[in-house]
Amino acid sequence: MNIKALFFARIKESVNYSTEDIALPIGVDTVVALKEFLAKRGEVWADLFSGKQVVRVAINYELVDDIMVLNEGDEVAFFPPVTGG
Amino acid sequence: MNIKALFFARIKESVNYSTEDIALPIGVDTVVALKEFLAKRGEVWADLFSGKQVVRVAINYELVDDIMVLNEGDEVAFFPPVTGG
Amino acid sequence: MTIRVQTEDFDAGAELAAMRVASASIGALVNFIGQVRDINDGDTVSTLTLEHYPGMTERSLEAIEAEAKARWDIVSSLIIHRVGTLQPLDQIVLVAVASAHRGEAFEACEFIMDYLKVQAPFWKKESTLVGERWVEAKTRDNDAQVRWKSKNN
Amino acid sequence: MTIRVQTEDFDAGAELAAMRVASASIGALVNFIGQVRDINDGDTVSTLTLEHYPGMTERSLEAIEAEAKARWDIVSSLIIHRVGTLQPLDQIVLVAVASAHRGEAFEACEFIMDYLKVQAPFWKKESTLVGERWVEAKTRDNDAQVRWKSKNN
Repeated sequence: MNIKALFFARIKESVNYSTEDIALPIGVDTVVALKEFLAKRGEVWADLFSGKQVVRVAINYELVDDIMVLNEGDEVAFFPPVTGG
Repeated sequence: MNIKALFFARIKESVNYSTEDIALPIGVDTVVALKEFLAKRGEVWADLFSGKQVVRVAINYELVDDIMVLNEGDEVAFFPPVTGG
Repeated sequence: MTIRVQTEDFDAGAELAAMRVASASIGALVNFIGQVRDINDGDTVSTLTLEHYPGMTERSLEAIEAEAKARWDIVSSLIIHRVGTLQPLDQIVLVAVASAHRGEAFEACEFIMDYLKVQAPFWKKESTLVGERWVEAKTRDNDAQVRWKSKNN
Repeated sequence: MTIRVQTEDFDAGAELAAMRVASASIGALVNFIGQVRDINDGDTVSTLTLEHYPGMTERSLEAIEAEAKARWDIVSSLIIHRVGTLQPLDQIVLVAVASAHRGEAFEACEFIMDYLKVQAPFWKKESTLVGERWVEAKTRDNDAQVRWKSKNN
């Protein structure tokens, strides 16, 4: 399954880019599985995605919980808690 | 005891004037006694001050209850519930 | 803490801008602007005339502002209330509260409006197609004020 | 129901006046103006930079406005939020709600702000004398949103 990942704010600075097209292995089909997959990429990624930090996720512009299922072509955004207003 | 009475809004229109210096008989020394005193002036006054209508009272610019005691020279204002804002 | 009771209109934008830029400790400016509606209780309103009790009005508004300042951590507040004869779409009142954070400004601004509605000596008379009439006080305005008595801050 | 996300400043007075005179059924206009403070968490702030998620930001604000309109009887609403680099005393956000009576306008305006604070994808980075830093989300903003879930209207 192919998704488009977006990173914002502190997370964008940590991973050092804002957009990435990712081909997911079979079995990585939920937000929680995707976070586990990303956490294996190295220290920076493990810090972000292994549960130590609060990382919010939006799929196709909608905030979602970690149990949400992914679909082909989804735009999946990762960002810290928002601070507008 | 001498007081200055002021009337506002609907009450001013009913009694047909806005200000009156009143010399109160001995014994008329509270708001409730003053209302009873005024209610005896005739039908218009009885309608206003015998309890059928809500009449708010301020003494020297402060909203007061009917049990408030009057003092020489007080400015006593009578008005309907306020409707500003 | 500013209070003005006046017949003239006011420039809400200019008032708010002046209040806001007066201090960079202000993060939040909440305000209420009231205007004359064209229909009240089902009848078309042509004019609305506001009477007040000069001398008491200012003291009453000052007391309400002082109470708001005692209850909440606010930087500044402003109350402008018009009197005289107004028409639909005319501004009646501006109540503005500035504070560091929004929670205090929202609460204090609504508190001032709720108390103004039941304590400040203003009376409205409206002219409609069915004649002139005094506007009746609303039960909901009393309810709105009473709820603050049970609130802790 | 208007939403604008922009780098340019806005004229709050002109926006509010246009919204107010659009209908004589409006009796109440409540609004919140947020500005950049010069001190945050004890440090002097020289600039504040707002990043957002284009595409999601507008949808998020539209959903919040729609929810406010479903909950309260309001005539119109407006959200203007700036992005980019701002300085102390710069305006950040304007949220305005117009309704016949003040209760609805106060509640809906605060509701929109409380939801915007925790749902709309904006992030603030401030530049201070001790360097650049991302502004941390506040627990009190979550608390402010959560209380609406138990409120009945």
